[in-house]
Amino acid sequence: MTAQTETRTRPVKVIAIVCNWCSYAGADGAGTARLKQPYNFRVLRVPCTGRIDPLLALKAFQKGADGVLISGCHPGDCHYSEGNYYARRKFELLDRMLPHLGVESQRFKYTWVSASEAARWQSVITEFVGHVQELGPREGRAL
Amino acid sequence: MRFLPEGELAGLLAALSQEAEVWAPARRPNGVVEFQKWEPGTAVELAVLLARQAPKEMVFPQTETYLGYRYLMACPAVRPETPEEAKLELEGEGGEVVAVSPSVSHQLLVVEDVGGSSPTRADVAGVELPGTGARVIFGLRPCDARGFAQMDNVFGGYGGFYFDPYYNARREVTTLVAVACANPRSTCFCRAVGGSPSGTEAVDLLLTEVDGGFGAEAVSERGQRILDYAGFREARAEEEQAVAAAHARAEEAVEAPFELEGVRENLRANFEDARWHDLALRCISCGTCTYVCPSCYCFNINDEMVEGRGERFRCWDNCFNPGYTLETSGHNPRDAKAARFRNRFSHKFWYYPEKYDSLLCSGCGRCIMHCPTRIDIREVIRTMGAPAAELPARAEEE
Amino acid sequence: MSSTQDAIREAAKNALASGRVDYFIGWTQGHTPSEAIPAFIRRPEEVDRLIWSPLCHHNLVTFLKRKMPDPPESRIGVCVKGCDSRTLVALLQEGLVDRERLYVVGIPCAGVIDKRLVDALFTDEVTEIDFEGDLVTARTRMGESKEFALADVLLDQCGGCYSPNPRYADELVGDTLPESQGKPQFPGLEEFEALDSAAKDALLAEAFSTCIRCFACINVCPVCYCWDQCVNRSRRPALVGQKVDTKENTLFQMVHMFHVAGRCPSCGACDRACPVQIPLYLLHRKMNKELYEMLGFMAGMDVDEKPVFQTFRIDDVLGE
Amino acid sequence: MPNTGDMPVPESPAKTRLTFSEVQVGAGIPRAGKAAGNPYLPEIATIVEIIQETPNIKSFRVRFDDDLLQAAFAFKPGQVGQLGVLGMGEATFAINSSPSERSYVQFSVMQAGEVTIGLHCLNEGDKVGVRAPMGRGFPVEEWKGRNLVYIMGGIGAAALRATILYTLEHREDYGSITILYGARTPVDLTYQYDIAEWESRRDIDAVITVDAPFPGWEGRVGMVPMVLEELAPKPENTIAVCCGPPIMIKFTLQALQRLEFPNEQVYTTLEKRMKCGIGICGRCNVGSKYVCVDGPVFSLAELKELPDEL
Repeated sequence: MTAQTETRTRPVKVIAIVCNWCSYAGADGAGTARLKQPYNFRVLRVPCTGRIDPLLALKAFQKGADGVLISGCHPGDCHYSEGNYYARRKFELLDRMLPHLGVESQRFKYTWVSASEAARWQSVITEFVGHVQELGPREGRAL
Repeated sequence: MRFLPEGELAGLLAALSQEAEVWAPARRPNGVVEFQKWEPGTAVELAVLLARQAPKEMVFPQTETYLGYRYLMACPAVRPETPEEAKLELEGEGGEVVAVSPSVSHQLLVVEDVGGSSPTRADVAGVELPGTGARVIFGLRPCDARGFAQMDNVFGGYGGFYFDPYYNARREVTTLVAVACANPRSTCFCRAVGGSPSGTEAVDLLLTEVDGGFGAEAVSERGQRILDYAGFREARAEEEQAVAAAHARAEEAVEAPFELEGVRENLRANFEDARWHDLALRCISCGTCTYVCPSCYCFNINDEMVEGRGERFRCWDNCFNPGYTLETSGHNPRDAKAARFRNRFSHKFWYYPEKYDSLLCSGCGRCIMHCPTRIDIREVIRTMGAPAAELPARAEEE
Repeated sequence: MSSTQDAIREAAKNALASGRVDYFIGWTQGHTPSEAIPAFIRRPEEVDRLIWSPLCHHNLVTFLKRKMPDPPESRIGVCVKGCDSRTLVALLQEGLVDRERLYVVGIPCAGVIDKRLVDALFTDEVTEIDFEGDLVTARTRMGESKEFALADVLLDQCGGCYSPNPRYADELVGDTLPESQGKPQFPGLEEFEALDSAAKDALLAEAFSTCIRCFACINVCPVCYCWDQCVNRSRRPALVGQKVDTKENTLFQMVHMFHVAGRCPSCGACDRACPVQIPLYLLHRKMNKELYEMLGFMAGMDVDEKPVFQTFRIDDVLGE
Repeated sequence: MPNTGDMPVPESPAKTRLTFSEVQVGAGIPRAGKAAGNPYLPEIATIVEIIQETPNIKSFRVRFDDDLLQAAFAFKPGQVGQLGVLGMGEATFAINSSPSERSYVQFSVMQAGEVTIGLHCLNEGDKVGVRAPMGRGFPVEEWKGRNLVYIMGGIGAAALRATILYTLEHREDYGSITILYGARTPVDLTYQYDIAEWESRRDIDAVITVDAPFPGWEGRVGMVPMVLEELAPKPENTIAVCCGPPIMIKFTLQALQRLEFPNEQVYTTLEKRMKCGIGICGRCNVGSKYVCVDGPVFSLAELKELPDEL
């Protein structure tokens, strides 16, 4: 196997930045319910998606993440009332800009998963990791 | 004097590049002229007087790694092996294990050779750096070369300080082939600081562009050896005259906008003067002037680590950075923009001269050309380097 | 043009003489007649140093942001062009400058020139630039001279400017210019947008590989105000690497871009300040275009508006 | 304009093989500095003991992993060292063990910034990097035969402890010795183990004070500068050495002035942000002096010569 095909096939690394109140609980629920999920993502828990600076996603890409998923409470359900409304604007811009910064759009996603939606978490993360795996590892990029 | 016909220039560069890595000013795709590694076919840009940045990067790279290290978790839950086994494994990878901490923190600390330009621990005695083969910097200007002479004092450890192994390892294998300035810019002021458009300080070989080629004068033994290149011939009398005339013309074209006499004493006397604040109003406190300067040398040392693996490195820093002097307590001796502004000019014309009996400015004028608000070092020295009595009056004092 | 210049001088003189301001910021001639630089005028009799010409590209709002005024509580008079005023409005929207301490002289601006375009026409140093109507004459140190049309050397963002007239001013000098109607233009992006992902990446990598991290782009930016707390420099947390290599430089520039989102009107100050000519306008203008298409938002248009990222609408049609 | 891009490269430039790079440039660029070696690389040392001095100050006793180095390690009282954790960076701390202590080197660290937090996370047995000694110590040789007054506040004691221990070990060389040490509360007094000894010794005067009354504190109460004026040491043949927070230094120097101490007889040690520690990187300058090599110890007379930029 040549070095190149080896990197193509190595499992991708995905970072999921989730809010404490909904998506983390949802992911936790998926684990507790033993729903089958990909193994190659890491969860970062933050108090609220409103707190996530686009810098965190950019830095994840720069330091070798192949995909970044951001997930919070559904609009209207934010534990802090409105954090995710601010987040929505921020990440929409990030989502629109990333393709121009050398990151394919399938490598970034922001979505909403509530604490009770373990099954939704399973499908979101499985689908996302699947897309990223199709694109393969990011290597030799400016960001 | 020897003479290099214009058609032989590429040949000379080719011959030099067989012996050493040649760096010469060339255009980047965006039109900016920078020192780049020369290869046959690279167009050398000598028409633009000054490359965007002085070639100090060749001996003092913007980022230089001191050492690499890594921590390995030896926690039984994560890695089943004992510290001894982990140590063996690391030795197999080529890292030199210098320390194994006990089971409390479950971490192995490995200091490793990161390759590239950093001296490994084995190098500490001899300072033989990998990646520092012979180099020629071609087409730099006498002021650029003078910047090297000024940095040599600092990194060479003059005045009883330490000798810098990184800088000197590169500096000692670097040959400077300067080209005298034919057409100085309005921002040039080398004559005011004791230099000349055809100066030879720190230069190994000085070329002077005249019709049909270059007059060549060796300054050092290395320069002398470069003259062995077969393309050189003895200069004719009229060529020697043309070279002398070119030097005189350039000399004439450079203004000497201030008197050096007394500047140091006056800067000291004017240290608290309110005019520093007036001059600094325009400053945006970026570091452009220091990074394009041939002799600004301040740096920072940082540690960065990702996934247990990290490096300690130095990178250029500058006195306009608000964090430059920020102490852990939160106190910053140079918190005000004006204080940082004052430091740069005082360093060049007062602090450094007091330590090394020379100036930390070679008059290239890059700081004026590249400053986003065109702060003029000549104006600053004219104003603050003048005796207090002669200073132009300030509004509030009237 | 000269009448505008006279009006600026008059406004500065009045503001200084009446004690309304401690100093007045305008433009003056630099070390050669080919440069205009920011001028800080303290006395009414010095106002004749002030000039107005298409060379006056500096965005003087930069000198109002935190830690710039000296002493910090100075009352300041300042000249703003159309795009400059939008950065001032952005600062006012967030309460980052005190309106009471400012005296703002607004200047309708028909465009400023891009000195880099002029420099590129000569190998020698351009030391003199004259304007006569729409004709520009540039002369070099060795006496070479060329003439060309003003429109050919304007900054690309000045053609089709959406806000030639100041959006905020205490006093307006000169005649207001016709405002362009319809959608705002984001020029110079077509070529970039047409590239595929890998080519965009290569373009950015080449551009950022030359970055020397001098912080000129950040410090000259009127709406980038964290100053000594800048996350790009902070070691606690150490989020942005301090090594100068393409990867870290790219992150550094991205961080700057995202942190001014919603305040940046693409005035281009960063682009002009860059000593290594990184095309910073590309990123900022592209971001503003996306913001416009996303929410119809343009930065710094109205003092009473809320900045786009400090507010939201429940019915924003975004994402899923 | 010469433009080598358009020019043909001669067929065989190798006809002249140049030899310039063989010329050694030792002579042109003299290595004027101290011994070669790499002053930037830390020596790895192991923490042998950690003493929790106050709630936010820990003392680290470290031992170089290289036994020869440990045995040969010598320094002057008042000198400093760079102590660091690989991955977190380095910072400058005073070496505060006695110069005669051969088995370990002690640093005291107050938790404040990025490096100090990293250090406070370490355990006994963990590895640190040390670059020491650096700078200029106190001129303890010159002080022989004179009276000494040590004036310290809070963590400032760390900078003077080595000097105190040294002069106590050479007690017969000095006249009277007075130690005035103050802290905000009794809890903030470092080196309790030393204090007990100092107070019990009859050949020195140890005055310990806290800023304000504190439950259970039966000792002296009062700010250091005020207590100093009450003690009123005579300036004749006496050296005053002070170190502490900037505000304390300021008032102490004023008090010493009122007590008519000449500037030459007052010493202090400066804190500055330092990186290289060897007089190159440029950030710790006060005027043309680098605190890392020309200091950190300065007499007040020397400080008066420097620009006011502390």
